Amino acid sequence: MSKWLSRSYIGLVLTFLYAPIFVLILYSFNQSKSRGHWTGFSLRWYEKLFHNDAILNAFMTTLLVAVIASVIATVLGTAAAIGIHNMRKRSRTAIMNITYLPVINPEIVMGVSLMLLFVLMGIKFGLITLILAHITFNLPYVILSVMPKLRQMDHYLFEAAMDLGCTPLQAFMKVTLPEIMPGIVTGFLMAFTFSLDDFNISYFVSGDKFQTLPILIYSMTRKRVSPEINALSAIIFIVVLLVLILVNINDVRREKELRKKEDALR
Amino acid sequence: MKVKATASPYLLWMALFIIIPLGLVAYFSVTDRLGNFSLENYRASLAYSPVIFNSIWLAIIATVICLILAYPLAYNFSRKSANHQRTLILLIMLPMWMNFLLRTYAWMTLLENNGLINRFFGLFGLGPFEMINTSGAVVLGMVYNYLPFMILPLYSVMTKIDHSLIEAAQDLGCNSIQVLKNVIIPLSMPGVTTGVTMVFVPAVSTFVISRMLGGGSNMLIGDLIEMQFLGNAYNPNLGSALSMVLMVIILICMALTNMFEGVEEKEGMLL
Amino acid sequence: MHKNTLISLKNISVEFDGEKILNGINLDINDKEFVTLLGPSGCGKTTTLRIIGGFIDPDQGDVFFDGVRLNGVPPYKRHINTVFQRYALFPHLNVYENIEFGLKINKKLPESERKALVKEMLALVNLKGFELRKVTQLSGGQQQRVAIARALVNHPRVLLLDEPLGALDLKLRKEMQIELKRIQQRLNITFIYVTHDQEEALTMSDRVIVMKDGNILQIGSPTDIYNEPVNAFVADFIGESNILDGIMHEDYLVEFAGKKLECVDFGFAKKEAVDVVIRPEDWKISASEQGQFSAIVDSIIFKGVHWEIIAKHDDLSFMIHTTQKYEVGTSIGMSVVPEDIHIMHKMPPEGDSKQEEEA
Amino acid sequence: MHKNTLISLKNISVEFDGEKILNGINLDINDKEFVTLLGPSGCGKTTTLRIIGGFIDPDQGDVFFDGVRLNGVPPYKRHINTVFQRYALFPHLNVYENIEFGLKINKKLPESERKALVKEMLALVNLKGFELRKVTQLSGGQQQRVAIARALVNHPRVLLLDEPLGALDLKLRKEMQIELKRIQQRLNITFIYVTHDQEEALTMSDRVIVMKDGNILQIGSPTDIYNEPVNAFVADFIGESNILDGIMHEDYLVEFAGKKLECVDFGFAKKEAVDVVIRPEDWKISASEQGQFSAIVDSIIFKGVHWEIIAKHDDLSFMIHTTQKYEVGTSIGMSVVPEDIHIMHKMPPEGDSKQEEEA
Amino acid sequence: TPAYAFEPKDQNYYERFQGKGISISVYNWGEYICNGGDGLMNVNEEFTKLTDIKVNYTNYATNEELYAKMKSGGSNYDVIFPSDYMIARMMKENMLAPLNHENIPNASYINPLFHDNSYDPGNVYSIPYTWGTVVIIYNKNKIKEPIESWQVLWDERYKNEILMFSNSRDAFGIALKALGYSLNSEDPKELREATDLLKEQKPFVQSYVMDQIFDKMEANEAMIAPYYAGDAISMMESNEDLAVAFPKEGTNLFVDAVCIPANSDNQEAAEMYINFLNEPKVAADNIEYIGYSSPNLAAFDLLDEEIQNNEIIYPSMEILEQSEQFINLSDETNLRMDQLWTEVLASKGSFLSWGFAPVVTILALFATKNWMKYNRRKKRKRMVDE
Ligand SMILES: Nc1ncnc2c1ncn2[C@@H]1O[C@H](COP(=O)(O)OP(=O)(O)OP(=O)(O)O)[C@@H](O)[C@H]1O
Ligand SMILES: Nc1ncnc2c1ncn2[C@@H]1O[C@H](COP(=O)(O)OP(=O)(O)OP(=O)(O)O)[C@@H](O)[C@H]1O
Ligand SMILES: [Mg+2]
Ligand SMILES: [Mg+2]
Repeated sequence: MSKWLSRSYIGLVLTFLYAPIFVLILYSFNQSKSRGHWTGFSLRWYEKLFHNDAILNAFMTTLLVAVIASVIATVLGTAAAIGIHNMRKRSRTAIMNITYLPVINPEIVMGVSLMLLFVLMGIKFGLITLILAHITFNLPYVILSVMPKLRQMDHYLFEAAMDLGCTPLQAFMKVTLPEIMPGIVTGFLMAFTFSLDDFNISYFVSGDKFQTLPILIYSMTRKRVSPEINALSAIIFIVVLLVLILVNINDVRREKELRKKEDALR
Repeated sequence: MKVKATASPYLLWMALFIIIPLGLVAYFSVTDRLGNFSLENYRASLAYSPVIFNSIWLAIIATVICLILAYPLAYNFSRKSANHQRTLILLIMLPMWMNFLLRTYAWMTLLENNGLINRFFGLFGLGPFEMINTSGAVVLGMVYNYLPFMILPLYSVMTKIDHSLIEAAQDLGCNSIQVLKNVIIPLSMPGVTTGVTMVFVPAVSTFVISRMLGGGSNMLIGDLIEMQFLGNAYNPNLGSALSMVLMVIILICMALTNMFEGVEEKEGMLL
Repeated sequence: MHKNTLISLKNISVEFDGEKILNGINLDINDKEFVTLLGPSGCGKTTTLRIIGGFIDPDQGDVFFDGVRLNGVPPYKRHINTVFQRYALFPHLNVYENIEFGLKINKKLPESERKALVKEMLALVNLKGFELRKVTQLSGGQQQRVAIARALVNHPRVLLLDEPLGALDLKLRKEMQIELKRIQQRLNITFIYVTHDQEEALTMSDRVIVMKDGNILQIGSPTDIYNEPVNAFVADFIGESNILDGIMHEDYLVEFAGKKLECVDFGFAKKEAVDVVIRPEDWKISASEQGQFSAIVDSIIFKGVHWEIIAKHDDLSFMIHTTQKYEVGTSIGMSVVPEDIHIMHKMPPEGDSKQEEEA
Repeated sequence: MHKNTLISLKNISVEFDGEKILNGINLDINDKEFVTLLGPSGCGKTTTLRIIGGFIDPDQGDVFFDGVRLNGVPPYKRHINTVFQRYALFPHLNVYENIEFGLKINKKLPESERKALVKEMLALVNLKGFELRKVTQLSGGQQQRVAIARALVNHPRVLLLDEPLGALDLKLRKEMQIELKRIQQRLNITFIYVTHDQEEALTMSDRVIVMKDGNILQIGSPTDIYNEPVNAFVADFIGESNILDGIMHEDYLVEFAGKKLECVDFGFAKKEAVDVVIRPEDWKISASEQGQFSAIVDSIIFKGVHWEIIAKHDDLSFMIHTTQKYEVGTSIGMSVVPEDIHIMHKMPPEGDSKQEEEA
Repeated sequence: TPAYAFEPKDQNYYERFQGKGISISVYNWGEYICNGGDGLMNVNEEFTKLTDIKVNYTNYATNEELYAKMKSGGSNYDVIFPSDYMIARMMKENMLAPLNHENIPNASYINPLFHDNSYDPGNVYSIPYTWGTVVIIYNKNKIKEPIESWQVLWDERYKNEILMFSNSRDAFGIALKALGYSLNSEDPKELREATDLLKEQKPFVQSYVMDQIFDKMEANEAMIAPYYAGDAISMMESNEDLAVAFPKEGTNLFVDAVCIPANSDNQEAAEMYINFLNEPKVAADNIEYIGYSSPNLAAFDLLDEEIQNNEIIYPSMEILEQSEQFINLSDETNLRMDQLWTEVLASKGSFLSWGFAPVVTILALFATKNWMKYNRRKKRKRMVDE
């Protein structure tokens, strides 16, 4: 009974989260440009999507910025987390509080402040500023994800590796890194997700040559958002979903194989 | 081998891209258009206090709803098998990969008087219910967009609660409600704090949601700030002052909620 | 004593994932008794305890408490408290608040009375002055004591302790053993104690229940169990033993290691194959030719109180405890008096029941 | 043996946060020896080991290995491997990969040879068939063995073991003690072993080093240490003891518990206040009037091999181990032969050195 | 689609920059240039093909965004498309470069009507790109009576069926017009009146929107709304019940024009781009895609007759003469208008007044609770210490 209750609750919340997405996908097959008005099934928006350079370019830019920014943020943030972890408690607390600033700082303020900074420094808006800004707001998420893994890690592991012949660098690569990997992956995923969807900050620091998908979508709001964007979103959604499913299936299969191998050894 | 130096690029980065820019905003907020010192902007911000209170009010409602929705869900997740947990969490994160504007647009399609929901109720002869263009719709938009930020930290704290603690509480005489009150809630407090922050902050400063779902008549402080930087008047100084006000409000709210358990370690409450 | 039964388990069976974890356990526990469940890891000790505590409902059988059937009564309604295997202290509360927890939940005691009770407990477990410590800042032994105080402050009629000393080091464990026994005697309540350390079981208990694979092998006082183990498994588990294959020729006559010897056991089938158990300290060493057996010292280890000798006789190894040192390679004679030869029925071969199931 | 010195610590001192942790330790360890550092928690055992392993540089003093000064040489350049206090197995690697780790790092061995070496180690520690297990899925004893195999596969000249058996239960600990000793003898390398379990130290070691508060109190073979402890602390730490205040009237005559008795010790100052140490098993019990002391049985506990009696004589409590049972309240006589009366100089009162520093 | 056949008059002109590796940055409204398909050309692509000049094409959503972006100084745009009043503002602030009309021969196609406009007399800084009027679009099934005046947007009968501009300039323009004032009024009294009028309208307004008008009108979510004429046509195509009316008070005639920012590094190439946009066929395709009205006469000639004769897109001179263009307002007025607009939007009353009290109460409760808890802890500490 309570199991049934909990399941239907989860179902309800998931419905709440996915209902708009299904609407969005549904209307990507709509004949007309209208969002709320179903006139018939068609694939024309998919076809048009592949001829729309603006959208495709914006999509590529978005991906590029998200990948570069989240990778750099992950590297920088992981290094930072390690450094901070090794600090004394007081300086650690101080730095973590500042790290928390971008999280509690409204995005629009951050966008504006970065815009002011770049102008002051004389950096032209473009890919570079976009990436710099994205790294900046991604860093805290990486650090906040990696820190606890470092704290949970048995610090003797590092010594054990040195004991077995690793130089400090080798010990880091072969032991510390794999140990905190789940935290790093989480941090990267968070950073990537935030990057993909950021409008407020990107808006203020994007320049004349590159714009991200959210900005393009926002710019359409005088005329109206083209269903080609819906088509693109539908494709992204399906691809991500498939990847997730495949990864999951693969994991389960690998576990099963391992168990089988083990039984054979015994 | 305590290496601290690896943090230095980050520290430099923070100084350059977080501290200095915030300093710039603070500087702008106390100057006028000509660059002279002036507190006029803050005085002008005062005129907008109804908008500011409206923002806080709506953000609080949205945060509370998120908390109420997310809490049982996160608890539920945390008691499932590891495989299930991972799948469910990815399911929660997946919608965030879709564009935020598009998802909000889709809500319009759902909520409109002739929208899908009303049409659905129409089948049973109910409605139409007036849902769009109300502050309720704005709150819904906030809840929808920021719910994952509440679920994830709650979940991550709750997976760390040892089941034996729950048994210990039962053993000491707690029924399920008392277990919840005396063990689970206090232990999940850090997650609540993080979740509240992660929801309240963007909710109080959003402008897209209010514009799209609120029919434009539920102005929030985010709209105000956006208007100063991207509006007719183009008044970055006032915008900066409003931003500072917003930040102070957020800091105060955070301070209030954080007092629950003194200074909590905030790390790692995200996932 | 039996009129005094407080807890009764009648024919309790439990399955997890289709595997039998408990096989029809029957057990009476008396009021104010210190009972220990002893057995190797995975034998079902914790499961038995959890049934008494109410955390698991048995698939079959009944639990009685003071004559009342308890099945289905939730843990918080039983007059039983538990000290958990890893303490399960509440990390968000300090020492004082942890101990106070149960009092605040159950009774509408005034704050002052609560305080008096907690203080009393703190004194009992020697933790005065630690009230405001975070429990995460305590050493293992201190955490242990908080867990005990937290359980005892509710004045349960029964305290369940699941390997409470498992995580402590030797010295501390010895101290805590004495302290626990002292506490039980002072409060005069029933302790049900789980351990897989036989010395602990012998030292502390009024009665020991030896379990294996979900079955109870033997119930008895420490001396009963040590001196009259029902089979070789119990004998081995309860103390270091030499276990030898033997044949019972007739009452009072057993053959093992190639010798027929007199013994005090009887009532076995003719020519029954039996286990012969002899404690290492029961061997007497003499000159080579004077012993019942002759053997060569294969190794000798200093153990403080005694030396431990492994001696070889033909292909058999014997363990002998003696206070005298012998050089490796010396020939010695070994004797044992009839009273120290323990004869036991062979246990059914391991996994028998499983094979039957599969067949 | 001294020509054979492998590791030498000369006057090693270490401070943490202004607190002296090691106070000028001098220590020679011979090749192929099994040496144990024994002492209470916090006495500096781990610190000593970490200096040998190269994880800490001493503030003063030198470490020599085979005559070469080692100070400043990083851990990965020493022919020393360590089994850590909590194993420190790599959780992201399986059993096989954990053991293989050191081989992969150091040498350009071909895969096939690596595999052979790992298999050999797996056999040595009895873990065949566990290659693909996650280390987190192993029991404590199994993890223990993986940690040993992981260290040994590199063929170190010295293996450091930091309380390797601390987390295991009694039965397992006994088994592993035997196994470790067997491994050391088979590989014929130096083991430096840390424990605070005296029985473990006595059982396994060639030499035992007893430490306290950053100082070495005594170095010697297990029998030396057990039978000739240099002071009451060592005596008490090495085995249960009765420690009594006494006065040495003259050579061979000591007074304690109100009686003057003959003893075998000499060379003390006249009327020197001394500690008198008597092992519980050295008391002989007789009829009340026949003993040197008369006492009343205050409590008796069954310990399996023996009974432990606490007997009261005036205000003094004596611990006696005996194989016979006495009822509580019985009057008994107690005697001890002169050889079993150990006389020791009183230790300087605790904290003396600190007081001097402060002054 | 077949390769687009396009024959410019002067091929040589377009080949000047070939092989020079030049690129220009074009900053335009979203969905405001023809990007191919349906037999139309992909303008940017064709331009690059023809001239070998690469086009970096990005988008903005409002004039103010464009302004803010330029003002911030972080980017160098070469071609922008501001509207009338914004052109005037940018001119005043020296943000635009004067055009070299010699480089834009196709400017001669521009309707002389657009030469002398109020924002940029003589088109020194701008070449008109599109133009249009603000009209009233309504559902003729639901509103049977003829619509003549802006007053219809204040009609109580259409409560909750009215949509209104969510940008202040357009909204105030309508209110001022409805009051009979100029939509460029800077008179505080008139602005005040307009504000009150807008406040009066608020209870009847379903929502303040921009592009959502499309969907709402097409799906019959609302009955009546002011919007741009060209977009009205596109709505009418999806929903046959819709009709358009020109209010008698006159309306706004807006012009979006192409300009070159003063800090452009590639003025000549930018002018070439502007010239290209005015190639008749290009302008025709663009206008077909956008749906607004074209100032380019040659392009007009290429349009379908049906469109040429469409009174909504190309209204009569009479209507045009009645309509007014936005001009730049003083900073002071802009500021005032923003404040007044905030007043309008935030005036939903009830919610705020009763919202204030609970917010304060809740915060106060939190504070006291925490304070009490803190105190209790301190007290207990003292107790335990005893
Ligand atoms: N919740 C469960 N689900 C499945 N199997 C379980 C569960 N709890 C216990 N078991 C299994 O039941 C058996 C007995 O477990 P139990 O915990 O009672 O053993 P134990 O005697 O307490 O052992 P230990 O000394 O290791 O604590 C074990 O084989 C264990 O794997
Ligand atoms: N990194 C450190 N910083 C400060 N103090 C330390 C550090 N490492 C050890 N100590 C202190 O040094 C003393 C000796 O520690 P050490 O670990 O050598 O003790 P030990 O004999 O191994 O004890 P145990 O049996 O508990 O492992 C302790 O008081 C400990 O608190
Ligand atoms: Mg157990
Ligand atoms: Mg140690």
